[in-house]
Amino acid sequence: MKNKKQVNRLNKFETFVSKNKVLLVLLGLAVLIIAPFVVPNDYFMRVLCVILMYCTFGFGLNILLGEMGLMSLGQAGFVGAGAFTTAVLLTTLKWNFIPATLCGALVAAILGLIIGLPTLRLHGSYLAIVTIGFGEIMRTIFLNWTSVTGGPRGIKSIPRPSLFGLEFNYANKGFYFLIVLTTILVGLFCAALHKSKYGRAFATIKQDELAATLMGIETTRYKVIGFMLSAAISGLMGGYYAMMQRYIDSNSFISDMSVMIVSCLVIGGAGTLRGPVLGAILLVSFPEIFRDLQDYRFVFYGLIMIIMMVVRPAGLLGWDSTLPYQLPRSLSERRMKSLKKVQEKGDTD
Amino acid sequence: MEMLNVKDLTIKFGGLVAVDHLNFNVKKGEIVSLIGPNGAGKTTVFNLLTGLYTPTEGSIVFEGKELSGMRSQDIVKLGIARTFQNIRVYTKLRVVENIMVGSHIHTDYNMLDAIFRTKRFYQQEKEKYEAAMAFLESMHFAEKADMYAGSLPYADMRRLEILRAMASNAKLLLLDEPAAGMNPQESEELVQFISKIAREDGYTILLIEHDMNVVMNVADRIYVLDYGKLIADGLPAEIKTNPKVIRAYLGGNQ
Amino acid sequence: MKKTLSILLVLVMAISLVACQPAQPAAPAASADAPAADAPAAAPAEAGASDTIKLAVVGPMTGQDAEYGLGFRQSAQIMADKWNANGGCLGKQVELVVFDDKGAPEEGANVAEQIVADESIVAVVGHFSSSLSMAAAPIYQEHGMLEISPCSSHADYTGIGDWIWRVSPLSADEARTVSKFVANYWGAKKVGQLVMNNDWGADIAELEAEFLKSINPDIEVVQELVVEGNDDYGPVVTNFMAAGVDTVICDATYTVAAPFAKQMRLANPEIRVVAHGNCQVEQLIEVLGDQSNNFYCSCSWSPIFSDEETKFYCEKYAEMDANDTTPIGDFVQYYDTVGLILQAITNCGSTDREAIRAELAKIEYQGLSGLLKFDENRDCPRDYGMVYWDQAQQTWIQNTEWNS
Amino acid sequence: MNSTFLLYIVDGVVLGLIYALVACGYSLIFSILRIVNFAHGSIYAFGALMTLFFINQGINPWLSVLITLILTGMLEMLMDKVCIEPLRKRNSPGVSTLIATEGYSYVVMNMLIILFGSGRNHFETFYDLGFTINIGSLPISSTKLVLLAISGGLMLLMTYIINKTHVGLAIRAVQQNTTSARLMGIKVNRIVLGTFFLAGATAAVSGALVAGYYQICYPTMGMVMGNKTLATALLGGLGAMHGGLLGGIIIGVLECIVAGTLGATYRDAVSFVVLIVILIFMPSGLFGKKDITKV
Repeated sequence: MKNKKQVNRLNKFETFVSKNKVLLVLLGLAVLIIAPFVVPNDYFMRVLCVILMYCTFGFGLNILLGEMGLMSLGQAGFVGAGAFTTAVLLTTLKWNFIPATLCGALVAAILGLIIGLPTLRLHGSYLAIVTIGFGEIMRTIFLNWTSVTGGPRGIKSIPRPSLFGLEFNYANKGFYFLIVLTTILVGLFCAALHKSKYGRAFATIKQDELAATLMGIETTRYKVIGFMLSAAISGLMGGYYAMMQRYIDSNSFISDMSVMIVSCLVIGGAGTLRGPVLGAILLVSFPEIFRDLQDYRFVFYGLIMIIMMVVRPAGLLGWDSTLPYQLPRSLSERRMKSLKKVQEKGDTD
Repeated sequence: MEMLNVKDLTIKFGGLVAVDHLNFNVKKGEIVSLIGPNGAGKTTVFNLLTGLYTPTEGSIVFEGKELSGMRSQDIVKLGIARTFQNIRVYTKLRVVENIMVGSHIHTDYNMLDAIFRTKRFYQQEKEKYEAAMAFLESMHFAEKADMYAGSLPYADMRRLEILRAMASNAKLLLLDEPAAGMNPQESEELVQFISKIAREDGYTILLIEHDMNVVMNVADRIYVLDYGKLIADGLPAEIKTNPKVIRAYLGGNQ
Repeated sequence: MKKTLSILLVLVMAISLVACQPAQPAAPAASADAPAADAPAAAPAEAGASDTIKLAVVGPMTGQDAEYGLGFRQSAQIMADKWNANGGCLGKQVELVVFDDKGAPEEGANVAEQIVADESIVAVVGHFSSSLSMAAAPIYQEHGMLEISPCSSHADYTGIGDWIWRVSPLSADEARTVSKFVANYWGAKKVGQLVMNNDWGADIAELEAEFLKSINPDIEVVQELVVEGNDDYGPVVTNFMAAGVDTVICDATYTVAAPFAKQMRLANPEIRVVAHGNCQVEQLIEVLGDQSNNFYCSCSWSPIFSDEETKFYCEKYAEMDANDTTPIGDFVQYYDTVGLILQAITNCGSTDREAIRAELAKIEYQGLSGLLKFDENRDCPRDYGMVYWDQAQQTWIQNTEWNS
Repeated sequence: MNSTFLLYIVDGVVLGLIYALVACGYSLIFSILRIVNFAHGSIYAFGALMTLFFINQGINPWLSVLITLILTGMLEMLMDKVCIEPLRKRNSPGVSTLIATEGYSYVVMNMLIILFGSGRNHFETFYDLGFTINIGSLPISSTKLVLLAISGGLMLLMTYIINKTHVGLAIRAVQQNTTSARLMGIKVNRIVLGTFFLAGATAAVSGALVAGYYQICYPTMGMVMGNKTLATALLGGLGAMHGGLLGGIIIGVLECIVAGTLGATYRDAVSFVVLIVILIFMPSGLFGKKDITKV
């Protein structure tokens, strides 16, 4: 089916990425740190911020789609909920940005619970369509709840984040590093979750939910946890989006944003943390680079989505990688130790 | 006192009575086998025992506790684990991870421990990993520990599924046609394996099986089901010569 | 075939990785191998003393409102050519740098960052819709870039800062004109308001309800909120018919007003329908077909004006425009805004932004759409007339007739 | 008051019919491939605009609908060849098919914007017979009746093809189990392509009918309609054509009632609120087959 040469070229790319994973992460961190000082103007800084945001949205969705195979096409609803909550807390109640964004994440998480519960028995396309519905319902709420979200007028002059009087904005690169810090924290959170019993439980739900139930795993509880975590991360970053944009109304959170988040994750490689990073870089910088393609820009955007999916359905750095089997370092050391111990026990008795 | 006691177990799907007033019991440490022609309702009995279906009538008592109506997850926590007719092993996870998933309900640390990598997290993970490795080691499975379960041969997958069921500290194992699709040499190994875990490790086993020589060599007692009704029970020797059983299987001329 | 595809793909990825991470310490932002010329913003920033006066013209050149973008660009170019024809401004040629904000708020902010980075740009003519202008204005204000919006009518737009000006039609002016027209000229008793649920629609509907009540307290007003995107106005028409409405004011763009008017006129042929400047577009006539007769619009300019500058503009526009659309009020706004800025630069004799801003405060510029004079909060109040269509021809009604 | 309520219901039924007609395309493709075709909204708009294009060339409206029907069918078959078949061959995860169809939807919609401009175009109702009949006090215009006739007829034709004809039997066989169908000698690829053609044809006809009914068509008309008809198809139970009809009418009537009473600004969310409420009680829609968990 797949012709040999083409497969191993992408394999090479994947092997290249995963072999010197540590090197790439360090290089990435270096780029992240020196980028703001080298970049000529705020425009590129802003593009980097948007890339980091979509990368975090990708991490959030990965918990649902990558880990548990639950398709959510309504992430823009969670982002919007977080953004509006933070905006209201910042503008009317004059809260500091840290409690405001955390509150935004909390509100989004509660919404995740509300949408999670009724849809637990749904699978695949049914769940995808219901989550689209959730996105549309949230957009209608943003448009019509005038007393809170400002309705059609939206919320304007949302202040930049500031701590003890020091304002984080593009000029002093504060805002950028704030987003970098949040993205890294979310990334570590997702990695920690993946390499624990929760990660394994999510994998069992993705592959065979019935067997998981008959092994005592509370699949319902984990799915709700997944929805809440994914919503919280989207809501948290939604707050930063509001502070970056400084003016939000209901048509900042339309379904195009949800499709963009899903595309970043799937084209990058669902089920991994490196996937959303690559997906975000590609899909955010693409429209900026081909800015003067005018009308044809979106046509190319569509074509890229099609070509990527046809060439590499599992995503460029996909989860079920076709890499030759390779022992992860952490497991191998423990195994050596335990084998040695067993041998000693064997010799003694 | 029996470990498992089933009285008048019945389930109807619309008009069809899949299991009709079934009575049987399993004592601790015993290997009991449930046999019968295809469609006799054997797997339905397993589904009833594990809470997948709720019985229309009758009761299932396990170590004094009534099971019918309980959620599958709670039943597993009580100590009943099962395998499946068509293998449901997690092919994309490693063998050792499959075992650790089996013991998931006994890994007690919460999400905060996982996120902040507390001592309790490392201690629990290490303990569970060591237990899984020791477990695999004792079953001569250790060298395959880090392979993806998907790349195991068929018989090994079968055994992995049984090992996973054992890993959830189950007292009663419900094995659903473990020898299906196995060549004689493999089923011979399976017989050794089952009798070893029953005799040495003290597991109680309820076995559904078609392969007669596996049943005859392994089972202490046998119940024979036909069209959801119990038509015979007793020692393997008796069952072998029982005319009703033969007719049920070979379809003699009533 | 697939092999070439993947090579192309990897190439695209490589370029995108390189181009978007301008962080190589060596190459400046305009890294050599970035394929398409990046936005001119990447040109090295030098003082405004270049040999041309650069104005940024921003609008939705692609996306849903692309049909307007082309008209803005051409109208601005006509004014620029007019100035360049007689010696340019302050002896320098006028150069228009066009930016596309795709009609999406996030893009609006992106483009604003690009413009602000180019010191050689003297002022910005732009952002068409309110949500984009609101998203971009804080960036211009932060960097002290003069922004004059031809069309955005968000109530608290100029409130963002003293660098933010606008020539756009003010909701208050249009609301007063339409209310007076409906109450005095038509003497309507029961008025229906079809309100498109965006910031412009909500504002103008509120103002109109107040004006109508102040002019004639026993006028009954029935409001129906609608959303763009679905063309079924059955329930709205039913509600208006049930309320026995004799006049309907459309606080909406033509994309909502046209299908509504068609369905409303099916139910009640003599219903009087009036809309605002943003419906004075050719597609309205095309969509309404024969039902466009006596469809009224408030506006400050119409292509049928007989004055000689309108003739010049319409003639130049016809020359330039490929798919021969007649120009609309919003195009003229861009035309006037460019003229206003160039006039202000000439008056104060320098391209220094502070000087231009000071000049704007006191300038009086006779544009096509009326006398432009900024009030204290940087808006341009104007009086409006009405126009109505008959056999696809516009007829102008001077506002003196009903303003008494 | 009750006459306005009746008017809402009449509008609602007509709207419901339109939704059911467009939802047909979703059900057809879902029933055979278990995937949701997210490009359906853009293809529906493509059908409307191409019909208008041919009418403007002076071709008789009915003939131009026929030509567009074939063109749109081919567009949908092209989509299958380009986006869905390569993924189906490698039985890749469902989500990549979703992204591929979403990408195709972007391509089609933006090509339409480039070719036809993003403005609204007038679309003359080619099926207005001019008379209006009154049932009781309710005026029902001829366009509504013709719309009722055509969409009802099309639905019946579809159900007839699926349930009664030989081709329909083959389609249902492929639905149940592609491999065994192939073993029975059914040319699965041809059946799948045929189903895509059928879905494209329904999209074209519904595009032309709806554009004619509202007398307006534009490249982005498929966006909101696409979402709502997705809810309709799911409400009726994806894969059940007749379910879509009932689902459509329920959503249409409720939407018009909410639009009339609460205000038309809430109407976009109604279809999905109804869907979520019903799915809580019937997880596979009104008529969807409830798949029992077999161990």
